[in-house]
Amino acid sequence: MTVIFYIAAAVAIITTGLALTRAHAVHALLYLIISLLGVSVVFFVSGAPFIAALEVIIYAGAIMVLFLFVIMMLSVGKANIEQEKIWIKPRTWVGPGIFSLILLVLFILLVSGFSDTPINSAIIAPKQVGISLFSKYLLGVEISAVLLMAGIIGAYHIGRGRGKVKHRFMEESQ
Amino acid sequence: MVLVWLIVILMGAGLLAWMAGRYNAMWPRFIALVALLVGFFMSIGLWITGTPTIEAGNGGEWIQHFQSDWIPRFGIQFHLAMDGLSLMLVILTMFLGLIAVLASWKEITHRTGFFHFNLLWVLAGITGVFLAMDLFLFYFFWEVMLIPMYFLIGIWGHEKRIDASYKFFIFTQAGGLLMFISILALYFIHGDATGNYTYNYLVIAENFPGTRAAPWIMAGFLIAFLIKLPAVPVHSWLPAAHTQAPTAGSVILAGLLLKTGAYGLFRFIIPLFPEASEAFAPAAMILGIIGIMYGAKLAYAQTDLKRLVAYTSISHMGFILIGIYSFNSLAFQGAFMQVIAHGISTGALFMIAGAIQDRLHTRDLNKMGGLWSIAPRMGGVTLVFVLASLGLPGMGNFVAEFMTLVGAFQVYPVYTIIAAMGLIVYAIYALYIMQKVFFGRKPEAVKMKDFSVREMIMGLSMAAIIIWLGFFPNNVLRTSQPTIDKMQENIREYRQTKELGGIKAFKPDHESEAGIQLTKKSE
Amino acid sequence: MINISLETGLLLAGILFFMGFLGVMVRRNVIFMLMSVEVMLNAAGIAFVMAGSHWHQPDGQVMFIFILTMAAAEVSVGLAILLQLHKHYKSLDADAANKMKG
Amino acid sequence: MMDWLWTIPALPFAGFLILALFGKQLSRKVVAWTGSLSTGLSALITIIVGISFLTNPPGGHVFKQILWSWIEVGSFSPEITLYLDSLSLVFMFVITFVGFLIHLYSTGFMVEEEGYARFFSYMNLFVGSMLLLVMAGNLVFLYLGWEAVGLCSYLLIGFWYKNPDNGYAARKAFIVTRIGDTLMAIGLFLLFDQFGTLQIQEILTRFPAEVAEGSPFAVATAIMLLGGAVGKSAQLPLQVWLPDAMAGPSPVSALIHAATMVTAGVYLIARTFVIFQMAPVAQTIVAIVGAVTLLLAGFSALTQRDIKRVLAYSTISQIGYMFLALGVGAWSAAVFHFMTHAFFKALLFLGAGVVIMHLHHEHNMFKMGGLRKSMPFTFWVFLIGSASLAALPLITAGFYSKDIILWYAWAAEGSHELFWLAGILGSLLTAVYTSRMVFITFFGEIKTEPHGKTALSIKIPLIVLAVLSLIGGFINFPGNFGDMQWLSGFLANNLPEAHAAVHDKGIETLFQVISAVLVLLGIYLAYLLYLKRNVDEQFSKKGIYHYWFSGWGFDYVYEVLVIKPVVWLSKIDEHDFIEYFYTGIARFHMFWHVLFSKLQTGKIRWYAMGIATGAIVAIIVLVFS
Repeated sequence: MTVIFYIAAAVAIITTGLALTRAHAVHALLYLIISLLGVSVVFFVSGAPFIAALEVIIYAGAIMVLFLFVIMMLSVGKANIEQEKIWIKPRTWVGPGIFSLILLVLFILLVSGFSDTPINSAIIAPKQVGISLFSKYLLGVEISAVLLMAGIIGAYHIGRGRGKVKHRFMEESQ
Repeated sequence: MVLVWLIVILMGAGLLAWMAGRYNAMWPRFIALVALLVGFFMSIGLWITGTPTIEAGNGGEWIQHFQSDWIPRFGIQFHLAMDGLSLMLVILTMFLGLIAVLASWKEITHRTGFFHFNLLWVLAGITGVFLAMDLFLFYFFWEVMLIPMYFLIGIWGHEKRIDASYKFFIFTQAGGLLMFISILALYFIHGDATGNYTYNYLVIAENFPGTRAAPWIMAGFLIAFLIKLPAVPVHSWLPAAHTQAPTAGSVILAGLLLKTGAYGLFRFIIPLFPEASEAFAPAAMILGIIGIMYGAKLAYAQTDLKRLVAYTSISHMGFILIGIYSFNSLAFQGAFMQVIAHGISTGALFMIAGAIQDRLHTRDLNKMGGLWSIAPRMGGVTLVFVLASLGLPGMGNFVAEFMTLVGAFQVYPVYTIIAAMGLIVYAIYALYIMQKVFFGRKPEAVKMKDFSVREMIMGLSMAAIIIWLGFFPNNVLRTSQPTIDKMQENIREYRQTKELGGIKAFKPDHESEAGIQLTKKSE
Repeated sequence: MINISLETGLLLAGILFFMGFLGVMVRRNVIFMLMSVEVMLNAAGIAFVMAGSHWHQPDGQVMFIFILTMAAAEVSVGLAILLQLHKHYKSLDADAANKMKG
Repeated sequence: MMDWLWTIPALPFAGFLILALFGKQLSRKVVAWTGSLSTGLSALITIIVGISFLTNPPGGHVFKQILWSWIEVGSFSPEITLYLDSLSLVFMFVITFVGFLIHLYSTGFMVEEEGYARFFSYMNLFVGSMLLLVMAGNLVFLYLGWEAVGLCSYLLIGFWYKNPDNGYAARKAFIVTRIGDTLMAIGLFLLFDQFGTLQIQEILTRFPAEVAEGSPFAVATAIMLLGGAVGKSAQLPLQVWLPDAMAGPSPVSALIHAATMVTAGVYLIARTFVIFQMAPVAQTIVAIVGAVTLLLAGFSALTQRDIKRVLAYSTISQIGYMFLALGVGAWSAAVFHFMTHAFFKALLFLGAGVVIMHLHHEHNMFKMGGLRKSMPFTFWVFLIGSASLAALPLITAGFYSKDIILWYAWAAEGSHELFWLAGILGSLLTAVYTSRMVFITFFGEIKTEPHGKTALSIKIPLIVLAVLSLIGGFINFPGNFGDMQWLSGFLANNLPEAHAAVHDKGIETLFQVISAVLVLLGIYLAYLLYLKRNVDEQFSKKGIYHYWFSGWGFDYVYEVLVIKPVVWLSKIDEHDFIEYFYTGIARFHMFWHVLFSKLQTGKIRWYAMGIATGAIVAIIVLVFS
């Protein structure tokens, strides 16, 4: 099973890397879905089957599909892809790359020596998660509900986009 | 309960005026006038009925007292009390409020409702400051008087009003916040030591120990009060605000707002921190002298009439500082008298400056001159207050300054002599005003009307009061005497304990929740 | 079931996180930036789940669920803004919208 | 009758109030009546009170009337107390009586001026305040009168306010005297600090017991009081304001700047004589001030071209004599000279006023001349006044009062021969400049033709004053004339008598002869110099003459040493340098504001980089350090 973990992790990392370097948004999205599936496998083998399922259903399913819809609505054409290629010239990767690398190294230094003992990945059943969620974290659930509600209303309100006024605080300047 | 009414009437009338202003520009004026007249006569009534209490009282008997819970959880009470000191100041508030309303009768034509709302709320805040005996409530009123004043300057002021209002707000707010920190420090230090978490000033004053933090706590209060007073290095907001404010605003600023600083020194600094105050006294003397001389010097250099008068205020406030930090009852009384007399005389000068600006549309002294020939009534009234300002005997200001100097001389002779030199400089700038405005040749183009009946009533009533104060100051002095005696007593007590080598000890006082500690003590 | 340490799990989370971060910094297209943010959120989720497994506690998974919820809300609003951006500027360039006012 | 004392100052104040509040509405006639009647009644009551004081003296020759308690804080409790003794009675008499005459004169003199009511209200205010000054029972109350007369002086010098020069002169007068006033106030602080009271009599009785003679405290107090006196009485070094004060109308010069206010310093020193007795150093300084002033002012008077300025310098010089008398301990002699001086100097100013009025406001003597024929009445009264000023022997009041001063300057204990020398030289000078003034104005060829007639209301006061200038001295004859020193005797009830070290009547007579000869010599000298030859023309621009003409250059020195620096100081810092500090704070924050807002690019990627940098720094600092 350890091998499966490593394979899935490698797949996730590689596909993520590919996703972030694509010029074509749909391609990137597809790579990202694969990456998410890989992560889902990682979850599964490390004893969180419920989360693995959620990862597939919500992340790879719902959210990515939302992305897909939006990309389709924007009808990305050839010109955009050419533009995108100019934007992701290798030169632009240098600075941010160094920063990210430094941060990664620092992170590794922070984490190393944290705990060598293997994860004894006994399965934590959905039941346990559910009990915890609706007892100890009940307030968090409520807040999440409110957040989702706010997200829905916000998305609707902003996305509606009719007329000049986007918002009563944000009148068009011209 | 009367005390609550004093504040509520003003606040209520303010709201009413705001609403009435939507329908008619005249109504707010009348509402404000009536409310202030009611307040004025109520406070005069308190003076008449309270006089026996004052004269019978042997220190600290309240004329009126009101106490109820406000936010009991944090030990905050709605606690008002009035003694002779605050009584006189409340009367002054109401009187100058009337003057302010009358002075803006013709001047303010734009948004009168909101104007009078702000005016009345400033006055309510000032009244509250003079009456509050709960530190939190005090801070609350301190802020109440600040914000409407900001609007008064910012909306109805003259050409540079925005800058002036910001400056005013930032300075006073900075002081206010420092004071609030000090109030919290008092609250917690007192609470930790006695287990009684309260903002009640009387309880804290009774039990507050001489901790090592006392100088720092005092500094918070002191900076707030010195900014309001103002003392010289922190006076910078005053000329701007006074110059740019509308007439009513200037009258209230100079006549009342500055006096809250002086009142704070009387009420809080000296009784709460006798030791730290005594250590600070020489510095305060120097600040006072610098204020007197530097303010007068700057006044003489100005060409803007209102700015000139503003600097004279700084100068006169120096006497208050000197009086208070001399720690004897003569100087205390002198400083208190200065509060009253200066309130009236400078209020009047601003009223006149406003009237001139209203007529000539300029404050530039070089564009005036020879106005006596066309406005003798105005000239006569101005003469009275200019003379009051230079400390002519027979006016209230002389009584104040002379008493201050005589009192201070006993403690700090050298400083007093330097301060007395200020009297010479006063003559220079005061006569300069008369010369520039009323004497000399009149520019051909200058035409204006003399004082109207309304303005004459204001001018003459203020002149009468200032002269009355000059010849019969005893009426006022007698009213404030018990409070001053009490202060004097505190200082003496403190000095005795200090001589005995003891520090004022903690008293785990459970009775002090009642809050009327001073009365009890006096028995 | 598996024989890996928490360190390894966190390493995976870290790598993914910083790849996402790199994406945010490099890409100018708002869609890609949003995707990168998703990657970062997901990486954070991995860290939680790994930690939860390490200590045999469900809390890590609960946190993941919260993150998931948040991500969903964020994406919905983010995509709505993206649509408006596109309508307004006719472009998906994040740097075009740098005036900080409507 | 004594209980009516309070009405004496109250009447002029009532007049002032009526005129100040309703003056505009009243006709000129009513104004004139109100103004002069209030003073006249006050004079009448003074005389009645005086008679009753003389015939039926109250215990200790002192009468006190407490009106009300003024300020009461602890031991500081000055009352509004009127205090009547021989000293204040003499002053009151002069103030009200001469004051009334001058009011009467003004009703005619000012008749064509605008601000008629204003003039009379100020004059009434002055008389009232001056009365308070001399009647005050405590020093704070005295200080009130002291400042109030200064105010009236200011207002009346600047009466013709349209000319800025008058305003300048008025302000100069007020501010210069204010310097003295402040010194006096410091003296009061010292006294209160020591005695815990400011009751004059209490201080005077306790002073010798509680303060050692010549102690620093006594000297300091005396010097401070002297400072006040010097300012008010225009003595060295604060004399500069009086010549300029002539900008006011002539009755003002007569009343305030000759007869009464300027002698307030004399009154103060006489009133607090004990303090000066206890501080011999200070008393000697008083004498020195007097002697030096009388000479300097005498020389200045010799060169003036403006008739009123001659009189002004002469006033300074004559007050110098009074100070000299005070300084040598001849208290009553000073008071005597004050009284006669009030008569003849008021007369001279009023006479000069008539001349000026009839010559179209011409002040320059050299444009007058020959008025003896065209204005005989004025000439004669002016001549009487001049004779009295020059101390023409035997027949004039000035002779008697000056003679006593000169005698004590020689003979008093603790005096010095130089004082006498200064006095005798001064009397020569007085004779010369007085005669010069008369010769130039009234003799010689006619240069300007006078116009108009002199009203009766102007003539009456002149006649009365002329008579008093002649016979006013007969109430106090010198010691060698027999024992007829009524005024000194009366004053001796409240003031100590002068102690002469020399009691030889022969020497006294000798000195009288010397001074009489010198006076006649002075007149002859003036006749030679100014009538026969016109010396002024030859010297007018030269050296010391010019120096004298400008009052010994005091004005110039003060201009350079005091006024210029003060004005410079105030103008360089007009905008308050502290302001720059706060503006600086604002600028500082503005600078960083501009700088940091550059970072706010609006680019999200830029912010992400910022976060990365911040994270790196934070981790390195927090974890790996």
